[in-house]
Amino acid sequence: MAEAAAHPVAANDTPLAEGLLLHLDGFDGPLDLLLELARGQKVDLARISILALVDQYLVVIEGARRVRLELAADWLVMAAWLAWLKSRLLLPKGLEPADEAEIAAEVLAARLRDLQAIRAAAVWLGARPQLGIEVFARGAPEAFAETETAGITAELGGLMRAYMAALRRGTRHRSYKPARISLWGVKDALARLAVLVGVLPDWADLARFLPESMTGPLERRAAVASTLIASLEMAKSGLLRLRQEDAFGPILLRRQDFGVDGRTEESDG
Amino acid sequence: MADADHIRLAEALVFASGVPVSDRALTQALPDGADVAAVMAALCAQYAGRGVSLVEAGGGWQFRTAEDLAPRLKRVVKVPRRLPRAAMETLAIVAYHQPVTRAEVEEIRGAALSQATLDALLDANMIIPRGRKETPGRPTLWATTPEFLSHFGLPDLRDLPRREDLLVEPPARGEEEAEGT
Amino acid sequence: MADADHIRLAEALVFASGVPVSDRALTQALPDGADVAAVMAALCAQYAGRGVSLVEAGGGWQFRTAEDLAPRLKRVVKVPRRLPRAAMETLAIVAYHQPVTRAEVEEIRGAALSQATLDALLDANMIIPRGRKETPGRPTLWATTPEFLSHFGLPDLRDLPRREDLLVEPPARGEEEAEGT
Repeated sequence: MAEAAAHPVAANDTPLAEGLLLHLDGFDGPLDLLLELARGQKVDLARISILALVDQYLVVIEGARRVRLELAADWLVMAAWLAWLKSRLLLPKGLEPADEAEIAAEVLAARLRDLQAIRAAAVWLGARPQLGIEVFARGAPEAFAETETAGITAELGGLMRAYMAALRRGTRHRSYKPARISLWGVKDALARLAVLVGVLPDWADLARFLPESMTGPLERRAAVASTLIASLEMAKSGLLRLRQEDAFGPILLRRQDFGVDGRTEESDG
Repeated sequence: MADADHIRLAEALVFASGVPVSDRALTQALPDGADVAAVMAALCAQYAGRGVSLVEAGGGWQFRTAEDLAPRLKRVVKVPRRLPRAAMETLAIVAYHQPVTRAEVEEIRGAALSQATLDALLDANMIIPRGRKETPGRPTLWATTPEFLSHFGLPDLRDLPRREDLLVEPPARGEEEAEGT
Repeated sequence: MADADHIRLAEALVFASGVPVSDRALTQALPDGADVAAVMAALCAQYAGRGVSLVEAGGGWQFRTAEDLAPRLKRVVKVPRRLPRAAMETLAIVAYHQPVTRAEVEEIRGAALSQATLDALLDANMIIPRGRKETPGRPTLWATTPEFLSHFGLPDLRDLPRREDLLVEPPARGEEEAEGT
């Protein structure tokens, strides 16, 4: 099947790195990839296996990271979230964290169905005969009335297009200065977390551990991703605990209760 | 029975116009008491099977070349490029969820809305700002334009397929990708 | 006898064309061996007595509203003026940056602002002088009128779409603001 060949990620073996990379670039973000993987399961979207989906996604991301270290932040955030989801889904049913995860999984499945519906709508629209492409209106319309000089025709869309055109032209004349990008790395995040977690007595939102000076959405997303990875790293070594109430909700963290001092050697310096 | 003179007048009016002609404009143009619906039905029937057909789209009536002639006309007439996949999906979201903010569009697609996509939709006059949402920051709300309906030959937004109907038969992925590229 | 299919294609071609379609163009568009003269004669006959007629003029074929109907259509179709592009851009800048001087508009647009453009906006009652800027030369400050709002269906200037919703990557903001002062 063409479908199977196009998606080696579903196989058990390590996927071909090169094909994979090309693949990742072809997706419009993590949700797009997830939907493609879900459709690969070839069942009704209402009955997909979220666990299998998580595994497939993590395999793809792991493979991609091996070839290309810097991966867009949103791919990693989704990977971290899915890893969390998986760990909870594996817990015995009836436990509170397991139920939380069930709900989160349902939310994810619903989002995939929404995206699927929109994609179908886009295909439906695209298949319709479009004016000026498949069907054509009168090429030489005849205007009968004498031009009404009092009124003008203009709508908001035209005004917006005009504004954007003007701004673009205006900025073209200025000399180009590449914006300096300084992204908050995992190392930075580890150092900062180590200091801050020790100070906080109770659960605190991950967002509170981000550096204060972040100028744009890109910097912010990068900081969220590296702080999340850093917190996962620290949770793994037992330095702190992580919690998330609902899907896409705030991620909470706290110092591990007993025994371990949250401070690390680096942070003392 | 629709009056032959009324049919001629309606035909001339719609034929002459570059944009769809509304029922209201037709009512104004036709003599008092003319049955616009009957006139347009008769005119539709007269053009059935011809090289040009009468369609109801975007809030009015418009003559358009017959759909089946598309491949042969395309060889002669220069046609613009179709909207890329990201733009079509964004347009579909706006069509179904309007009025909708950019953040909501991005949430549903799970991807950022690029400047190129926004520009393409604005340039094609498919979407338009429609007020602000009364939430912090008062983000702009987007809606589809009458040209959107006219472009895709839809009489009304209600003629978009229902979500349930869309999900019944998932379209073959292969075709979709071929189109998107 | 002309082929019905050829007649349909010729009909669609003449309809969609922005200029009269010559016999040569028709010969090229129709399948080899099609008798263009017979096709066009048949098409002419189909439109005889209708609201629209096929006429040969200006070096080719085109559809025209039947002459007897033209006077009756005149009352209905209205063609309001379109604002030229420069005027729309200027109006948009005044709307977003008001009160603003002419020099500032020119700076943002990256192009000179002609008196004709200003006059067009003044005539259309879209902009109005609103005081003077207390800088050397005391240049006039421009603002939009209440008519501007009602024309674009905006309850208030605050309902203009947010700048950041139009531009995913705003053009170097710091610079621009520094210059605006």
